[in-house]
Amino acid sequence: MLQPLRETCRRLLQDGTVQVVIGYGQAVRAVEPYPVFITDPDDVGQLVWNEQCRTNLVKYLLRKEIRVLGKPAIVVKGCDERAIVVLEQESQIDRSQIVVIGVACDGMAEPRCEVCDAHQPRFADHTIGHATNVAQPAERRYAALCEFLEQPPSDRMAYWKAELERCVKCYACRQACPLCYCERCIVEKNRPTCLDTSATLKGNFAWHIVRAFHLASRCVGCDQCSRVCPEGIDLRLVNLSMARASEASFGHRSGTDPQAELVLGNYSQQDQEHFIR
Amino acid sequence: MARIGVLTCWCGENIARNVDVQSVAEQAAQLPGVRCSRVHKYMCSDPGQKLIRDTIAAERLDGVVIASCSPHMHLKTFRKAAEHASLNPYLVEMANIREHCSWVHPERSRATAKAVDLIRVAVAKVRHNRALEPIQVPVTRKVLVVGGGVAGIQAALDIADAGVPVVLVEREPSIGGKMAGLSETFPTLDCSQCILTPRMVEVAQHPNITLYTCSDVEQVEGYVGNFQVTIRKRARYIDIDKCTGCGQCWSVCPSKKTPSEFDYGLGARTAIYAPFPQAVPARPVIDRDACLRLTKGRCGVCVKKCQADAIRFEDQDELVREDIGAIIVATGYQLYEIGKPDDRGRIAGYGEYGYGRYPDVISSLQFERLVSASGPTGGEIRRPSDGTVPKTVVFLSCVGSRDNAKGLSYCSKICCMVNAKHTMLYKHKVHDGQAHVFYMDIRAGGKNYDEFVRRAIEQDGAHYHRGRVSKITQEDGRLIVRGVDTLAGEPLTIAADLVVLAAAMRPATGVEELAQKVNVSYDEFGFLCESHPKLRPVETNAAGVFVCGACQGPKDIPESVTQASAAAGKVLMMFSRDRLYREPEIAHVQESACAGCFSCRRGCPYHAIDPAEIRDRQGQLVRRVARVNPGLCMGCGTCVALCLSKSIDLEGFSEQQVYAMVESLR
Amino acid sequence: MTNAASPTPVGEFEPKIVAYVCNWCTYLGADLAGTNRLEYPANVRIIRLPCTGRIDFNLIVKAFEIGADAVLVSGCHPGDCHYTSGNYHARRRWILFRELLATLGIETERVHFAWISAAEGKKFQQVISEITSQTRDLGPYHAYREICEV
Amino acid sequence: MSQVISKPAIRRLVERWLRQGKRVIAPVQVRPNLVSYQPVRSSDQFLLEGFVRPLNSIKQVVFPRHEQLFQYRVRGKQIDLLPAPLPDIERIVLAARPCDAVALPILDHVFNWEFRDAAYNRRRELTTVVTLACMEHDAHCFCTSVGSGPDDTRGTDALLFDLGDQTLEVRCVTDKGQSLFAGQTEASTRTAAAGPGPERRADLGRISEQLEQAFERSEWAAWTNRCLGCGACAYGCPACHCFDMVDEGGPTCGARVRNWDACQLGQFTLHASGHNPRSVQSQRQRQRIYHKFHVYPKKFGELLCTGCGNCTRNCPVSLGVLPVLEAMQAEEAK
Repeated sequence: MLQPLRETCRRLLQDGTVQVVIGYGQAVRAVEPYPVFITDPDDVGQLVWNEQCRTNLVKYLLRKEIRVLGKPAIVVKGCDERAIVVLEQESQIDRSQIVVIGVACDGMAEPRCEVCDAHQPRFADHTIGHATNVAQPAERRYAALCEFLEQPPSDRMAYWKAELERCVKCYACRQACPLCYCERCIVEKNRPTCLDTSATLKGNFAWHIVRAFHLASRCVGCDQCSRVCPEGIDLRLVNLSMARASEASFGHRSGTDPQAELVLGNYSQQDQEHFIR
Repeated sequence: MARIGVLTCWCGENIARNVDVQSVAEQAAQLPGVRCSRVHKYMCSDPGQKLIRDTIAAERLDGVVIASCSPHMHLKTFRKAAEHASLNPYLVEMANIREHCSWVHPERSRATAKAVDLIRVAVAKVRHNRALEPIQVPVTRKVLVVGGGVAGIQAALDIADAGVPVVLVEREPSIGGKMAGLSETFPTLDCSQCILTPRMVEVAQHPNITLYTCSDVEQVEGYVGNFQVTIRKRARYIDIDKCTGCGQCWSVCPSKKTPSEFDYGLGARTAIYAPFPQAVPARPVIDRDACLRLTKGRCGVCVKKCQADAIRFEDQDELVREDIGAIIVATGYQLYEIGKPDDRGRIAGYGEYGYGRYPDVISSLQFERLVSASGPTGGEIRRPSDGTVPKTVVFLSCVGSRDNAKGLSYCSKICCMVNAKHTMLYKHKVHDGQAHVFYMDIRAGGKNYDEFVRRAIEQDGAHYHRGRVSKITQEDGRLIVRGVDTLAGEPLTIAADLVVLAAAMRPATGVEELAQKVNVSYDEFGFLCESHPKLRPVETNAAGVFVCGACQGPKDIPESVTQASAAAGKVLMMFSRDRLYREPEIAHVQESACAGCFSCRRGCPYHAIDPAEIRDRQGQLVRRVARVNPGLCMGCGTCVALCLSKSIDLEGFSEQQVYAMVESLR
Repeated sequence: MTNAASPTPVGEFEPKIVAYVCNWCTYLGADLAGTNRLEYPANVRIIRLPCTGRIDFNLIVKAFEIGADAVLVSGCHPGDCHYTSGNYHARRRWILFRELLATLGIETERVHFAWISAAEGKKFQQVISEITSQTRDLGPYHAYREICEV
Repeated sequence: MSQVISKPAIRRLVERWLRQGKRVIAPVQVRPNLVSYQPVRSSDQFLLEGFVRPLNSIKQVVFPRHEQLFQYRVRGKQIDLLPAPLPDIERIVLAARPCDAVALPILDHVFNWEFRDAAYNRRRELTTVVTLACMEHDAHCFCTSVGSGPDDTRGTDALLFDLGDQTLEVRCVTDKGQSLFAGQTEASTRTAAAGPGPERRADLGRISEQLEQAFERSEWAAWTNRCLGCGACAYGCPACHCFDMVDEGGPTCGARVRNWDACQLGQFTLHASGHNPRSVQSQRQRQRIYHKFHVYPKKFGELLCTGCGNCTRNCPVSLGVLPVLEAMQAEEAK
């Protein structure tokens, strides 16, 4: 895998197709490979690929520090690339100005990998390796959520209170999210202040409600938010709940179909309304 | 610091009975930002409005809350009063302590407490109101009228006579609409064509009217006062400037078997044809599906015969663009298709009446053609099947109308009168004939209408049976009509020679697509929605778009004409100023914060949001952002809720205002 | 809802209900309820917005933050939107948002949605009465108020 | 002679402190891979071994992430300002790491510089810090590189050493530490030492001068451009102390509050005009390094870094102080 990956990147840099490769490089001491930005074809030897490549690099397509480096090629997994699909649907990137190198993945030993149905990238310009995409029934994909929802609401509330009590509002969840691209996050808006910036329980609930709902029907389930949380708050459950609702109600799985209409901002006269008096 | 005045109204006893106005005023005076608090018996009265003006001046107020009735009742009144006192009208808000409080909460202390809360909310809001100026937009003084039936003709002529140019678009080869095919009209029995055709000619000759027939509205862009309309002129294959309308061409056309649309299939026409003798323009058209030259490449006798060299087989559809200031939709109606369910399967047909199966079961519009002197029988009433004169004719009301089971719940309004007229016309031509009418109720509201129905029954001897018909069968060349007379309480079977079904009125096909192009909403039946059923009957919620005639709901000719003139009046009023003034309570984008995801644009019901580019000083593209077109925005705020970063906000209901309102309830 | 002599006996729970309503239908429905003198509990505080399309989910959260015991969002029936489609956008939003509330353990029985037209004064009266009595049964929303205590 | 205390005894002690209404903060296993300092509710809840270091820091005890400065309340036309009462609850930090405690005297400088922060100082007085010397370190630790070490006693009131067999040696450093353990320990002949500590991972002897030369270097972008711009490094850092003051609440009541802020967040230096003097991430990263290794030492004579390595541990992309310094020094060496 690694050799063809490096070769592809070298070729793309050498022939001037791209000016920078966004990939994974081996950290000196850290356990996880970290993102590297390779501009010199002779440096492709820095690229690594292993089962620790958990970071979703798609975020870097949006960061202006990386944008100034020129036209990028980006290394993605089948799960990561869904974010590229959404970013294009939401006018954040010009797909023709990005070369996507998909790498087949057998899993990164994360909970979501067990129910992954995107081991093999589908929308990449170059694909390295082969993996089999096994369709996963929705019940399996949302099993963690279903189990959680078996508790009574008061227990769920107690769970989130205990979790969000720890949130320090470092915004790592937002900064790592490939779909958080607002020029000015709503939490930074004052006049009026929509939600308290304080890392109190009140401010933290408001923040995590906003964060989850701003990803409603958009979240691609890459779990970066949970991965990076220094307080270990597992945000998967809220993301899953939004994903399940948009799949169940609108047949929409974010990032799986570039042609699909986005859920919010569109509507159907047939949308359910059993809950409306 | 804010200087807000709260003015609380007693509304006589209306508010004061359940709300302690004095106490409310005292508590309101204590609210943050409130400079003064006053009360008046009737705030909307002259002295009440004077109090408002005087208070604004004396206390140099920068915000006013009137605690009285619903803003739908008097917000405009009070904003005007403020304007007279030189306070920007948008700095006035209302607290609805009557409809929402005193009238519904008889317990005085609770109503009083709630009234204070409602004022608290309004004060919190008005602190964040901004002085707004109406948005001015230039206006193109030209009107598009869609539909050339009697309503469209009336509207077009009224406007054109006032000196304003009109573009009239008609789908059919001739204007005239449904009325041109009628024989006589109720309740005067005057000849339909005699009154309509002169108006049609007037349209054709009017210097201010541009007439496009065989044409459709393809696309509507822009906004009130500034629409750009694309019109598709379908190929007519005739150069109507050269053509003299002499009729030589259609007299020699060998393709003669196409059912005539104008006669609703009761007669046939040629492939090159004028829809009816008085058609305007008085020019033929070639039916491309029937013409041998266009379908098979053979023939061309018409070309040889035409001395004006006016036939153009190579004719193509043409797109014309017109700059338009206002649009009047007058697309009229069609009859409910009796025999079959509609294409969406929603409206089930009446298979049991045998329409389409039995040639002598016809619709009321077909009967009009049978009676008409210009019709296929020259005005003699003869059965379509064998040409004999029917001696017994049964007329059925409410075929489709008022029938929830068939999917149409409404009354088509004209059928009762049409049936009465038909029994009379029949009796006047077939003296020994007998007319029967099955009806549910007779609805003859209107000047001389009931008298007209009575005449049909009492003078012309029509038999009226209150009841419905369950089935029509054919036996020995006659139609057996099985129904019930509910007044007599017994089943009734009539052997008839002809059955006429008064089918329901439905909006013309394609009106929904047109409505979407002009952003007008329509009801579940496809009738276009007016702004307000009573007070704004010809306006729509799309600025600059008006409706008249049967596209808005079933109506008869006088009503359609009245509405058309009303719509024309509205348009002329709109054009009486050089610029249009629009409500400034619209959305605007804070471009520095916009990320350009365009979810606002996806959701905007008015297509009022366009992408705009931000470039740096070197001209390099920095970002794409959303921008609101103030001419199109109607201020619904859907964009605000869709914007994740809240980079778009709505004047009048801004984030700041709404949050302040909620916070005030803490 | 902070002041004025309370008519109810001390200790009895009076729910605080915030209603976000559309200017063109529910607000007018409430006006009609008034015109027809249809009595209902005085617990609801209406905040008038142009359209349900304008009603952001944040406002529901905000209502709980300021101590509401229940929230009502009400607008035009499908097809009746003054702006043609704001209510459809809103409906989609609520389908998803309800799921989020449920996952967080926020009591969805305190968040109500209704279509109430300008002609439905009676329905407005009924909905407000029902919501008020349901909320009375549920009791104060202590759980959210605890979150908001600093 | 040394003083020792058994682990069960210390847990009983905690029980007593809690009963006395004191607040006890100690390392808690929150999740399988997450130990963090949390308020302790019972004596069996916290760890006394089996962790390298918590992912947050003890600075929250003296400098909370959210703090009300005063409340306002509007009654009619009157606005009442209600100053926040000074803290009065005694706090005991137990089993903190030396790299946490060391930060406290460093922080004292800035909270007593031009303005003496009353609430901070009061909390400082009320807080007793009991540290647990490190026996292990991980790949991110670099205390030895900043002149500290696994048994540094700066900022510590009492230092504990693990003797194995459920016993801890107690070395009281201050009077506060003395009084906390007075009568609770037993004399013993056993004595313990800390682990070896990490090898020196960076030579920071001349770092301030080095940085003086490095400000304009073009490589800052290359060294730091994987930074995602979150505040995880700063919020996990025992020494970072930036804060933001905001007003929260509505027209009738609310509060002015002081919240942690982080220099890596894009809004940190955003001006009201829209101009941002640190408009890209490399400038923000450079700022962080300069603040810690150049500005602070120049002003207060101490580095603003204890070598705990939390910045890298918490970083979503394994950045942090040490990797940047290493990259910089590697470049210098070329």
